[in-house]
Amino acid sequence: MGKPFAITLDIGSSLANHTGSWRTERPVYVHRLPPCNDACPAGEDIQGWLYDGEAGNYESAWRHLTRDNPLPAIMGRICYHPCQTACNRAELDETVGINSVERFLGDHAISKDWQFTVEAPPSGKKILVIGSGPSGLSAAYHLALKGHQVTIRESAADPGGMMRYGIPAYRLPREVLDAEISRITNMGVVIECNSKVEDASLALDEGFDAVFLAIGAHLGRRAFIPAGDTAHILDAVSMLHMTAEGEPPLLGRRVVVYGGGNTALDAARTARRLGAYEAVVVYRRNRERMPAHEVEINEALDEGIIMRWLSTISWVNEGLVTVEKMELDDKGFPQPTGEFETLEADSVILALGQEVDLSLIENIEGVSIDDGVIQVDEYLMTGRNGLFAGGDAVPGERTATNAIGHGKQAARAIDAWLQGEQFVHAPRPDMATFDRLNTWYYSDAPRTVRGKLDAARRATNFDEVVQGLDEQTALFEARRCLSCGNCFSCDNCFGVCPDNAVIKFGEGNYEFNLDYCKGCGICATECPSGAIDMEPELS
Amino acid sequence: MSTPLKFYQVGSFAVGNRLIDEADLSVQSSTSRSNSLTSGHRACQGCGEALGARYAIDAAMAATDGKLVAVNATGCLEVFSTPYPETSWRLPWIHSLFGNASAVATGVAAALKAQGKSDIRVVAQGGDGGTVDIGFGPLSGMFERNDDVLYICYDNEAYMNTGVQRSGATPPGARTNTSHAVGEHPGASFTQGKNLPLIAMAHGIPYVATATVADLHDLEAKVKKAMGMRGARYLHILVPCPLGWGSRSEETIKLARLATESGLFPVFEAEYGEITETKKIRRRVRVEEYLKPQKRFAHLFGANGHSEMLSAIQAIADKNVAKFNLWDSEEADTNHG
Amino acid sequence: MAETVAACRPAVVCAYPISPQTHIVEALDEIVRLGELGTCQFVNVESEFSAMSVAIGASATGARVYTATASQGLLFMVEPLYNASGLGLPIVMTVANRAIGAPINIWNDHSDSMSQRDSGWIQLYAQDNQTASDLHILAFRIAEEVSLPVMVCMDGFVLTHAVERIDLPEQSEVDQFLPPYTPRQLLDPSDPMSIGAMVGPEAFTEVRYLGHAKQVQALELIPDLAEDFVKLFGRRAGGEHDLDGLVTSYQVDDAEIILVALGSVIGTIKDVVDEMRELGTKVGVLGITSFRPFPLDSVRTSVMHAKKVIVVERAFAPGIGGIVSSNVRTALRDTSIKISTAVAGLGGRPVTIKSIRGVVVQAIDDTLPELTFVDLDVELINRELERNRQQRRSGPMAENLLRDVGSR
Amino acid sequence: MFQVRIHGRGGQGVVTAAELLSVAAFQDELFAQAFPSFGSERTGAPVVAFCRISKLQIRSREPVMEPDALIIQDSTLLQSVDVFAGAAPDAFILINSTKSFNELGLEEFFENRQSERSLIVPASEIALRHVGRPLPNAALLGAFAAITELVTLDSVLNAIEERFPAKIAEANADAAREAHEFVLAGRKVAEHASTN
Repeated sequence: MGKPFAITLDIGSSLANHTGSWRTERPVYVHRLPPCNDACPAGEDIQGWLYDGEAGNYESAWRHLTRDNPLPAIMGRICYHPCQTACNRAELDETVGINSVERFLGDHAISKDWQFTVEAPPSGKKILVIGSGPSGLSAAYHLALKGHQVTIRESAADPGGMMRYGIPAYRLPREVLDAEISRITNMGVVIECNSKVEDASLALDEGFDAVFLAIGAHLGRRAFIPAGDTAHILDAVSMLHMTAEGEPPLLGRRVVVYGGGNTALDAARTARRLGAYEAVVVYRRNRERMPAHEVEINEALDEGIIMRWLSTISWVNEGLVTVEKMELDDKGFPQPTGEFETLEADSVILALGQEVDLSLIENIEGVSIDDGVIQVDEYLMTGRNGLFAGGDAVPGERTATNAIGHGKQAARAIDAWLQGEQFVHAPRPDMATFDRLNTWYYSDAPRTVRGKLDAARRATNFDEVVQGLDEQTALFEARRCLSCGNCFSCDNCFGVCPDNAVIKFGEGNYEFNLDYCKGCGICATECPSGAIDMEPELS
Repeated sequence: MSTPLKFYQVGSFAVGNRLIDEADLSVQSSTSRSNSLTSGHRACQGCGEALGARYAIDAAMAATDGKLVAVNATGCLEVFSTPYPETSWRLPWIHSLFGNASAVATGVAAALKAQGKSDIRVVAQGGDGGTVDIGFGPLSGMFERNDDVLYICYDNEAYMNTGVQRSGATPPGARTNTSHAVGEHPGASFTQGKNLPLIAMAHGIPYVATATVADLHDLEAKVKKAMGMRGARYLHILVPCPLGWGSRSEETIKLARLATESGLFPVFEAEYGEITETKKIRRRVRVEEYLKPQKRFAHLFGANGHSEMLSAIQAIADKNVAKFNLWDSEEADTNHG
Repeated sequence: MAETVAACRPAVVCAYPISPQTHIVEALDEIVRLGELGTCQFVNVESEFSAMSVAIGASATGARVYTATASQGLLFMVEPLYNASGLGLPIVMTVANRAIGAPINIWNDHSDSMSQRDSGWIQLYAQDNQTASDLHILAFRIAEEVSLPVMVCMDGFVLTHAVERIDLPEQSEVDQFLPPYTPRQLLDPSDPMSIGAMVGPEAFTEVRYLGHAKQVQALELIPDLAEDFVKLFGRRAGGEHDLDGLVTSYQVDDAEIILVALGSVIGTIKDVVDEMRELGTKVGVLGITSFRPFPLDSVRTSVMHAKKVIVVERAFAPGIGGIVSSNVRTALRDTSIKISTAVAGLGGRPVTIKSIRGVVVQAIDDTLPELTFVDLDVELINRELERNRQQRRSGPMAENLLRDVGSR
Repeated sequence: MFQVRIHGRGGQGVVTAAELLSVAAFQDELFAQAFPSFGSERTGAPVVAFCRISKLQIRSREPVMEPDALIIQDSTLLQSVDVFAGAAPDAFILINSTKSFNELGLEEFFENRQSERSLIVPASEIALRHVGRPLPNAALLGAFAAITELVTLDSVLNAIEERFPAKIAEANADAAREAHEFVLAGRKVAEHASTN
């Protein structure tokens, strides 16, 4: 006689009872679009590379990042990081310092001398990229990855475009710039400097299968300002260019900069570094309406740059500048007040925007120009077959990051066009909004503050202003990522199921066991990153 | 890589964490957890007791290297886990009666001692009815004799198995089928209630602790600690019941969390009658936030609700916060009006 | 008694005090503390409910368990009592038979164990202290063979507080008769199982039937074990007049009037039998040792030839009468034997030779009613009934009677 | 079969007396049965205990209704309890007292009884002297052995030794011996008187 009948049972026998039949809703794992990725003009999978970084896998993190952007060390310095502006964590404590982690990875890669590898077989196609700025380099990189042979023609003596001739060295050290450019040339991309292209159409006839115009906007906009003959006036673009070439102009002890953009601030800060003890920025509207980025403004103020908001220059003479006070009307436009003041100024720098040098396309039929920029279709192709354009030369926000995005898009479009196809964008997943997160599971962690050189020291040389993160703080910063809308292997779903209906196969690899899942929805509610949806059972 | 920043990506509140050492991982995050209460049981969707039981018994199994015997009081847990011909348990388990789990466990422990098998440990488990009401006498005896048993009470604050009737652990104002939400004083009465953790402490037993299904790491740590001790130990776990509380099945853990964050369910540890540790409230909330999602408290809200009862309940929470020193940072006060 | 139980080597003994059982567990506590039972655990519980619960847990964990109770205590453990038999746990318990209140009464009768006749437990009744002692040894063996719990019932005070010379069994003999306990089900991590499942309509009848089947199995087993017992100990566990371990038979074979009884009263009846046989009346007494399972065949075959059967009972079922009688009637169904019930010795009232003799004489004269209460104080009752007739608020019955007794 | 009934008060060792007597009987290879009048009597309350002694096995469990011997441990019971109920005319009667039958108001009752079967023993005094406490039972048993010759003094002494720790046993044994002596001495006096 065995065990007593019925009252005594063999363990675990309830597995025979498939409670999955109770379910009216089933859980499914989803991947949503994190706001950082959504906001990145270069289309980086930020949440993705941070995930690798969190585990300390810096190389895979860097390779993940450079799938989209070949210049992390550069962008980690000069990008205005819209990703951080969009970051969900801002609602919890402070945004994740994505930009600084990107810079850490970029610098780390340089120190480790990690290189890109081209897996695609040679396509036999030759492509000409005109201009070696961010969009040109980005396009060249992505085209090279696809096996195409890329030649870049650069009018200046050195590659980099505005990154070299517009952005002062204290924001972007040249060795970093050179390192990331040479990594691209190491892929087989040829850069021909001092070779200005006079006519883009000739290049097509020359036997290039496609041409990408990445010529940027290098002409300082001139505005008419009444001035005496002896007045010393120059524009910011040339001033920065000359400085970058090592032949800075003589500015005197008092400098007035006219304009409110980032370039204006770069010019003013550069002027200080060139020996001016007083640099005044004159701008017709107020601080709130200043186009320059908050960060830049703060750094400028830290360095003792003087701001004169709500002012226009009405007369420039030797050593003197007359400014008129302005006031904003209800639409926010500045209106004259008739009140005048004079400032002492040895020189006046105009930073009123840049224009595109359109000479090399003027007589190509089909290519239309409007509002001073080259018009392109959604695939960045001009009216001329095979002639594409991007960066500052086409409509859109004029930032390096945006330019890198253009480079990538152009490369994809060109690649598709070469195969007689049209590039199709992958559908965008739904947004990973903050309200989908279960923030209980994230512990509060203060954002690392980047160490800064003290302002005085900064003002007297071209050393880099903003310091990078060491490995530990970078890791710290990376781990503050909430992994919005994407699983980060926290095992919550595996743990919180009252029916053991989640199978865990290993890190980040889960599956719902629908034989037993009753569809209670706890896993979805408790998922920290909102990566589980409940969907009605199909009856 | 051993940096002190390990837990920042996600705090130690989630079940697992890919960034920490195997050794520091929770039992529930391990694919080799014992699943003492396995799939196929007949608990309601989102059952807090099923979850709490697996959390606790798996932890005890891990702590005793699988040398564990469980005694179960009559109640939901027993009924949904062992209806003939199937059982969901995967360890030696016995059910006797509603009120005698502690005494049966005493017998098991005595027999093991007599047989020189002291390496095999005993847990007794029951709901709040079987613990604070009908099983109270034997439990007190077990405490008084300091029998080598860990008694775990899964508190869902009413007799759910019999269809939601008031128990000695039913909170003031709560609607049950024997404390209807009608009349001048709807719901369960505002009496002093029966706080078994404190009563257990009064016995001076080696270990008493409270926990909830909302903080797995805390719960597992307490079970592990308890299994590291000998003598009578008591663990009181709050397990929300979607059926009896009238809450959404997916909010089981959320409600347990709000119960502690509101101060209505203090989480603490005591040894030999003295409180040794209290879990601080991280994000304090008003009791309304906890009560509102539960139909059993619906009559307190709305046009003809009972604001006076709400403030009375808030007063209870505030008293707990003060008494157990649950909350010490004013800044952390986000939702507390 | 304690020594005999000790000789059975229980691993766990649990106790809650209640007269007249207490001194047995008191003695066991001492034996355990002196280390004479090795690692045996003596658990002082806080109620009979827990006493039986502890026994259940210990037994399910493979320990040989003993406890003892009486009267109100037995009633307080009714719930776990049914549980123990339902789970088939071979617990052995002494019941020192005692009346049940109200009115509270600490003296002997069988109301307590009789109330649990349907609990699924095996019930053995001892006639004197020698059989009480021996039946415990037998009880453990039966319990563990069929895995059912066993009650050894002995009359409170009459036996529990009587001093007589008895032969205590040798430890070696007991060990030979009672091998170490090997349970059918066990709480063991190396072979885990769930015990005490919820069984619905689909199998409950079968579980219950198997409980009955085990009792029937015991019915066949007890005679064999009784024989083994004789071989080993040189005496019959049921007493010198034991027939088959189930019943005892004294002067029954040729008797025309046969008294049927349980427990210590049988001794007194035997004296009456001798006395009346000297006067030429053919009387005999059949003692029932195993009341559960009830030995229908043994009773029937022993008593078939009698003209009259008198069942002397120390308990009864209000509203109908004899409890044992109804079982005897079942045994004697479709016979012409006249069966009457004599309820005697309730709440400790002495059952005297005189009163038994009286009953038998009535039987001879055919004046014995089917149900009679021996030595009933009719006058006392009439007074109370009269009181009830006269006033609505007649007051507490027991106290009224006591007052009347005093006022005599 | 010889039936003994012992009267006394709770705390005077009445039940013990009955048990000792039965044990003494065992010693003399006799069957014996001792049991109290079952109850929850507390110290001071009237208590009764019984003892049956026989050459044959004893089966009856009824209380002793017609005693062949009565031991009355406390003479103050004479007023409150009918201690002599059912006693046969030739029953042995032992009363613990320092008073005489007359002083106890019993002369009529004892007039037509055999004087050698009715005896007053100052058992408490004897006990007080040896045991230090007025526990008359051992002494009375010594006297019982002498007066009934049903059990031997040695058996009584053995029973006492079995029951008590050495020291107390010794003291009680002495008390029993003295009471035994007391009876025999009294009998000699009586015989002497009758021969004159």
